[in-house]
Amino acid sequence: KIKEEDNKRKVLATPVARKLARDLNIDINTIKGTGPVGRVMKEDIYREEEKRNEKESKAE
Amino acid sequence: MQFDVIIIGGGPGGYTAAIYAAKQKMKVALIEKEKIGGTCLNVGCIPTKALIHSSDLYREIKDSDKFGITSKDVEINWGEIQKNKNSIVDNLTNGVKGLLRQNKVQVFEGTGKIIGRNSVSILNNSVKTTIEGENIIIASGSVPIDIRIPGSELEEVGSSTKALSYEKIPKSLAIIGGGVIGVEMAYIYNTLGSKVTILEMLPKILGRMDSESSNTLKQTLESQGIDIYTEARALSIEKNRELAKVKFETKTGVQEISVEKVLVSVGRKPNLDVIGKLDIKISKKGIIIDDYLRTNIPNIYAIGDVTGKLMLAHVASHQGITAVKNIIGERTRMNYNVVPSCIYTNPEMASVGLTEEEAKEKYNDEIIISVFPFGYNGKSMTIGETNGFVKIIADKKYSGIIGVHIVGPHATELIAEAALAIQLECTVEELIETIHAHPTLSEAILEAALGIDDEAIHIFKSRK
Amino acid sequence: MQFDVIIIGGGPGGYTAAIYAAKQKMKVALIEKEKIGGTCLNVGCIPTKALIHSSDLYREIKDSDKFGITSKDVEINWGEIQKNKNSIVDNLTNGVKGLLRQNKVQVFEGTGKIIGRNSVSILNNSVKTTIEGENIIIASGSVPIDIRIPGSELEEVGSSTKALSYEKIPKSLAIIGGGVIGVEMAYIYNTLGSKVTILEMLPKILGRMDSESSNTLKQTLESQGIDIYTEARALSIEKNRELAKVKFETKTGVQEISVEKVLVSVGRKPNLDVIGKLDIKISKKGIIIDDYLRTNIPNIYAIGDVTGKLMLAHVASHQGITAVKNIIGERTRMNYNVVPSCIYTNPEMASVGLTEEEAKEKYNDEIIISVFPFGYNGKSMTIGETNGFVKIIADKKYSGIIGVHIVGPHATELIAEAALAIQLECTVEELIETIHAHPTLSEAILEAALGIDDEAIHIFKSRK
Ligand SMILES: Cc1cc2nc3c(=O)[nH]c(=O)nc-3n(C[C@H](O)[C@H](O)[C@H](O)COP(=O)(O)OP(=O)(O)OC[C@H]3O[C@@H](n4cnc5c(N)ncnc54)[C@H](O)[C@@H]3O)c2cc1C
Ligand SMILES: Cc1cc2nc3c(=O)[nH]c(=O)nc-3n(C[C@H](O)[C@H](O)[C@H](O)COP(=O)(O)OP(=O)(O)OC[C@H]3O[C@@H](n4cnc5c(N)ncnc54)[C@H](O)[C@@H]3O)c2cc1C
Repeated sequence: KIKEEDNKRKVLATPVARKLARDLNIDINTIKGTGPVGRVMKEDIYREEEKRNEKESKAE
Repeated sequence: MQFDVIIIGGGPGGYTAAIYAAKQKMKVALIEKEKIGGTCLNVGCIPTKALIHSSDLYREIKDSDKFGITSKDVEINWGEIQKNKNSIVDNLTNGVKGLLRQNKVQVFEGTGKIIGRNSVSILNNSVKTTIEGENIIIASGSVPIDIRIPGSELEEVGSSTKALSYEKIPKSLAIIGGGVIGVEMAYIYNTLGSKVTILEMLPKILGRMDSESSNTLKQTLESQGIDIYTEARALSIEKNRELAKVKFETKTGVQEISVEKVLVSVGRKPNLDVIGKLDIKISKKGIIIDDYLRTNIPNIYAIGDVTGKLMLAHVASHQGITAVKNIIGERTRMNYNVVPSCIYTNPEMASVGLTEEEAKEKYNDEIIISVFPFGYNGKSMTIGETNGFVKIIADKKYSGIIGVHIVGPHATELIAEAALAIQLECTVEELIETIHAHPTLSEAILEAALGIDDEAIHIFKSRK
Repeated sequence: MQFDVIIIGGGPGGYTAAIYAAKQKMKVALIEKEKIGGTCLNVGCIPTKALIHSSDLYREIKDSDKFGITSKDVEINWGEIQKNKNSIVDNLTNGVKGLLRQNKVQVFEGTGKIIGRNSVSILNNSVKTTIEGENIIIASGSVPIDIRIPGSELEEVGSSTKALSYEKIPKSLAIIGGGVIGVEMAYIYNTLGSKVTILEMLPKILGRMDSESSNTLKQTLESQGIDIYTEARALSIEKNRELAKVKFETKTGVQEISVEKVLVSVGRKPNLDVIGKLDIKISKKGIIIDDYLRTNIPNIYAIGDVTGKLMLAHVASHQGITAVKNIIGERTRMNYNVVPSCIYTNPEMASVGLTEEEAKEKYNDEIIISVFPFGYNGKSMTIGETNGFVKIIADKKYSGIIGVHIVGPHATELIAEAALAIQLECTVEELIETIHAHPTLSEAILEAALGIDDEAIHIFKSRK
């Protein structure tokens, strides 16, 4: 039950990071934040995008 | 339709909505029966703060010797204080009138009444006009509640509006009602030399506020010379030669005081005449609205004091902007959980989020509290204002900040950071990671945050 | 090992690190050769702000008539101003000494020198002690840079330390160097009656600050009577009877002024003696550290002015806490992007994040700027301080707030909200959704945010 509650708490992310994630089609819930207490910062989204781009270029 | 939106009432709710709507390219009518600016600019927030500034100055000047600035014959010129207050009010209301003009808001003088879903009649000196609008926003505000006790009709008795413009500083003043307005008025007149007595019906002044904070403020005000009676019910007022004799009952029995003036500040009630015969739902508090500021009639909105939510100017103006956003289809919900509330006494007091009592209940005691006193803050010491504290309440599980209460210098400005913190669901850790400039009063917020984990620097053990 | 950590230097960097480390249950040694509290408490932040408070009071009292408070014979008692300043400094430094004691930090008086990776020698009146520690934090701070021009050794010439304690208020004062310290000193002495001249080598005073902001401040200071020469190089100082004649060169040629005192505030340099013979890497600015505050020797950290990053007390203390966190294994990076910087003149000035110039460059002109003047803010009007503005810089794409610059009343407190906004990557929309109390100065921040989309309420068109 406790676990369920934990999951209910929406991921802590900065406002800019949220917008950025929406824009880049990244599911913010899958990102591990590097801000204090794990808040997802814009840098984290940029990093994720880079990772994704790398993967894509490899796939090609 | 003549107008996209008709707004009834030109207070901070109404004029903000009008200007904001005009900036969204709407055709806007604004109806005001008395003075543009409403309670807030004319007989509320602004004039009180002007009087408070003069009071603060007087206190500071009398106290300036210890900072090496001496002066003689420090005197209060009540006429000048009033003139200054009035000219600030005029400047501001003229400014708002100018803005309405520049934004091409059509302003109607007169009393508005809704006569149909899209029609409002305006009565001005027995001339009646009717205008039509797609939407209507009711922003008719509130008026002081009278008390019904014998003698309340006496010349010496009056509301805050009267008290803002007493012909002279009363030697003695009884204030019935220890809410924000009563307490600010008490601070003003006590500082300027009146003997002030507050009579509050409830067990504490400033009812809804965090108890520790309001207690601290109460004690300070008492130490400044204000007499405060709680659980005190005013029974009657009688003429007693030049004075008014106020009888009141406390737990210990009936007492009386004789004073030059009696200020009644027991609350405000919504201005509902505007509704006319339309079937708009109301409660005891005011017009009933949903989170989108809509009344039960979909194209009629209500904002500000008339909705009886939180009777604060910044709530009215925020509701005004939110109502317009909803009218233009930007669905936006009004959230009342993060509303700062301020008291401009000395020390000041400001709160946002949950009080300790509310937090305990809502979080089942799963909260952490940390208090940092301004006495340990460097900037406080340099300005000689070391009274008060910052109190942060966080939830235990995520250390999210859920309440901040400040008693102390510039509390009313410091609260802005706290409001943003709660709005952004900031955690204690993030507040700590945010560098606070030295030397500032805002460092007390940082230290209170550090205190949550017992890591405040400038105090050995934080009260928790 | 005797100690978990040895800290050299008892300024805001060192003492904060010491107390924080002690609260983490570490065994801590703190070495100080002069006075606990360092530059900041003894001859920096605190004493300047005490003098500024007295100056502010003098200005306010002279101006209080218009608020209806009159007084006669307003006088400056320099002796009392100094006494008050010194007693505030004593209170604060004694407070810190008490905290060190309560937290069981072992304080050593004397000059520390690192003699090995784990060893520090302490020299006190020719007695030498050596102590050993697992980790070392260098927090030895900085000292004023001298200028090398003829006459700089004269009695009349000195640093800010001297200027904090002039035996009397000089009739005239030349300040070489228009950085924060020079400008604050100029404000103090000009307000207290000196004829003040600032000579700045660069094309603008307050070099790193947002240009629009520093220009506004410059103009205000000039209107208060301060003479400011930019692109002005001091050439020499000569004794001229009771005065010092300062020769300086500007674009228009060589000029000279004769003044009672000359204050040299051209910057500060790191105290590097402490390194001894150890191979600790330094640059021109100071000890080189990584984001975790480590020098090239893994168990030796450096914090504060000696690292030459941003010479500010709150940077030093934040570095101190961060260094300790890293020592105990809580890997935490120091971030210098969100550091508020403050100038306590009247109007005050405070900045955080990118300046307009930096933002333009970093974001390739993809930024939006909005400026809201305090002249349109209700609270400013009630306190009679309508000079200045709030400027918000946001990135165009996500409207994230990236820089805030405030010139105006209580700017140094208002900046706290802005710092939190940038730290939490807040967008303009979220700042707007945050209700700001009325009437407060912080509403100017809200209005500047509204101005980003041309939706400020109390101004017709925001400067953008
Ligand atoms: C002494 C005092 C001090 C205060 N201090 C503060 C403070 O510091 N901070 C704060 O946030 N709040 C303060 N308040 C409260 C604040 O003034 C109100 O919350 C605020 O004014 C509400 O705004 P409003 O627009 O809803 O209504 P109002 O300001 O009351 O404006 C309503 C307007 O509508 C007009 N009107 C009413 N009916 C009609 C009609 N039928 N036709 C045309 N016009 C009509 C009225 O004439 C009035 O001008 C104070 C109040 C008082 C009395
Ligand atoms: C006039 C003035 C006004 C200022 N105002 C502000 C302001 O308003 N806000 C702000 O943020 N900053 C201000 N500053 C800057 C601020 O004072 C410094 O940034 C801050 O003091 C740096 O802290 P620190 O701990 O690194 O060094 P310091 O405060 O310089 O402390 C270093 C300490 O180390 C001691 N020490 C040095 N070497 C040794 C050794 N070998 N052994 C033992 N002890 C040693 C020194 O005696 C000193 O006490 C001001 C500075 C000045 C001069």
